[in-house]
Amino acid sequence: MSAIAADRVWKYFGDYPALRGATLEVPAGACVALLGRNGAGKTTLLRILANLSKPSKGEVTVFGESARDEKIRARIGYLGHGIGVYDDLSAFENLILFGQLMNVPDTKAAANAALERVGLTRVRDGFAREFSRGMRQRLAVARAFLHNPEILLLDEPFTSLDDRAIAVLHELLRDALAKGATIVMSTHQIREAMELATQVALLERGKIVHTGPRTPEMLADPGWLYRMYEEKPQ
Amino acid sequence: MDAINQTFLFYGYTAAWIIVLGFVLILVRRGQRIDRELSRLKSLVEDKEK
Amino acid sequence: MKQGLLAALFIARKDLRTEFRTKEALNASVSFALVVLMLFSFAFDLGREEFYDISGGLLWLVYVFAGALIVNRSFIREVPNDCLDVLIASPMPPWALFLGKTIASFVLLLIVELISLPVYGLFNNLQWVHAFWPLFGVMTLATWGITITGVAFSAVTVNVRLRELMLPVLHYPLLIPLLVGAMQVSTALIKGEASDIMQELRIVIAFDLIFTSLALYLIEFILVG
Amino acid sequence: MRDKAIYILGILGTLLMIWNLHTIFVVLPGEAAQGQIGKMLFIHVPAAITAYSYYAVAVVCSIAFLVTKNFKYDSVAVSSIEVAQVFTLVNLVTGSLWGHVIWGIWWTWDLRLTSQFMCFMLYLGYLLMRPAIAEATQRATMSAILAIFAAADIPLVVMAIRLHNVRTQHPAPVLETGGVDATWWPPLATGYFVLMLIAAALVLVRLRQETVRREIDSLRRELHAM
Repeated sequence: MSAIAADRVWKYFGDYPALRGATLEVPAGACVALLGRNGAGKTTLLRILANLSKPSKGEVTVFGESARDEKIRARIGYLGHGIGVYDDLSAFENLILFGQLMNVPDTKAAANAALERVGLTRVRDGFAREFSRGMRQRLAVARAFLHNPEILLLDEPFTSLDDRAIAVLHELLRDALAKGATIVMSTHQIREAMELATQVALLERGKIVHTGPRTPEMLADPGWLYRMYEEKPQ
Repeated sequence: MDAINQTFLFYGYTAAWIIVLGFVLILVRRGQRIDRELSRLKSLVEDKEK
Repeated sequence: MKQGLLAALFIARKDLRTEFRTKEALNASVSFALVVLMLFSFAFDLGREEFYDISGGLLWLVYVFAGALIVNRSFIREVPNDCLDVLIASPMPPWALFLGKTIASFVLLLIVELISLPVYGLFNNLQWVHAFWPLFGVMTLATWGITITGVAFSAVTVNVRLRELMLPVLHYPLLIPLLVGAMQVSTALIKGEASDIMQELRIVIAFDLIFTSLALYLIEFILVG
Repeated sequence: MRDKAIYILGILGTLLMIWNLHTIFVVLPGEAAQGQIGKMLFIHVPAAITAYSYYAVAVVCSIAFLVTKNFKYDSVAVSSIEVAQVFTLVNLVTGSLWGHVIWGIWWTWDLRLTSQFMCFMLYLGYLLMRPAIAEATQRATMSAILAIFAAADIPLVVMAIRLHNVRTQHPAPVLETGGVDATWWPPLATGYFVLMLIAAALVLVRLRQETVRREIDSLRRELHAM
């Protein structure tokens, strides 16, 4: 059974189809790099997987069940464009809140452990608004990983992060993969994503035009992606 | 009395049709505006596709 | 269901905690209410009896204007950092998120009302203490109506241009039946003629019931696009 | 096809209207109690019923949009509301002129006037909000929800005003009390029919604009995606 299955998913914004029958199967334990140009529909697809948006047509299942199921949603971690933490709450309070919403059994322990993992234990009671950019991003990463999600949906995770946050995220992603988690991330920073990815999926004008394992030459030669565009026009 | 009656009856019907005609005018002008916008965008899209 | 109610309480606590820390909406709302109350005393030059006749009406005018400042903030609070996305992606059902936010706004508006009521009485030499508890009951019912519709509109307008202006334009006309009811009942209570308030109270209650169920049912369409 | 329908409806409406105006002004005598001004009825009442009819269409279509997510329903809803607003305005203005002659005042806060005015205000908010939402799906969804909220509010408005204001100058609707002379019925019914035809033509025109507008939105997105 695949961890995530999107079956001929269409998404219209008004009359404009942002997704045109995208089909994607992600086996459990895989790390998929979702590639594609701006406006190809990466964010739209990830938002549908994260249940932030409903597909107009088609179906998305996670572990064989509808993505709308509440129990399923507790197993998904999502990191979008915004950091998704409250500026007027302390780091600890932020994590406690999301722990409670995510039905984490021992929220305090989980929050402390997450702060430890991203190196924010020292500023546990500081307000997020007082944090530096990098610290805020690490807090966001801690939030997304707080409930040890089995599925991670990351929308351009490396784009706005500083070096330390990238290192932290890398480590957590590796950890999660080792524990058998499934990851889907959209990205522009091809090199960083490629190191982790086991699979690639290419979105082009709302359709998945290529899926397959990540080959070693992809890592060595960043130009392959552009050649693929040319091989499969439209 | 009847004169006032007549005048106001006339006012009433005139006002009614002026309101409807005004709406028609608004509709026509808006229609022209959005048609222009549509053709502008269409040519923009064609230019970009080339 | 139990999970959802619990999540609603978490959300309400979060909103109240951040609000008490920054006091953005609360300060604005209270000071606005005070200014309006002060203006009333300049605007009307009425005898004691006459003032009693419109006392409920004026009171609710203050409350509903102050309420706009509170409910306006409700969903806008989630806009920085895209927090709304994270909340919607969580297992909590959309109605729980909405209910939590409504509870928070309800508590805040009730606080503003309880602060302005004595000031209102003081400025206008109005006796209200004898009717405090029934008045408080009306305030609770009508304030719930104001906040449940206001927070729903706050969710509707969260992605709208000029949302701060748009919200009152949409919200106030809808509130009229509720306000008519609440104003009548409050006037009667302050004047001490509490005989015939049941009919008006029924409108307030009907408004609460209709819009609470409608909003809780429709909120999923609003939040998950 | 649609253009043809618009022309046919428009021409048919106009011809019927001229015939009806002839009946009203030339053939019919003035009303016993009110004289000539009583003939305001033939535009005042049909305008109100036409407005209600299209508000009702709009609410049904709003619900249908939420259920089906088909933009046709959204277009019909917004077009109907806009046209209904126009006829509400006609109703209010003719009523005001009528009232000025008969009651000596332009406006009174009685049940019918107030609820009609409330309808106008509630749906005015709807029309004001629409252009402020950039994304078409969201615009349609939020509009549908507003329309439903407004519709749920109207019975409460009626209830509230009925309690609040018992003194009223507005007569009970003639249609319910049967206070209309038999000869007045045909032009009244024709008046309603005429306005419904004209309103339908206007809705059709407006409907096309809504389609074009969605096309514009979609082209904008396409440009953005390029």
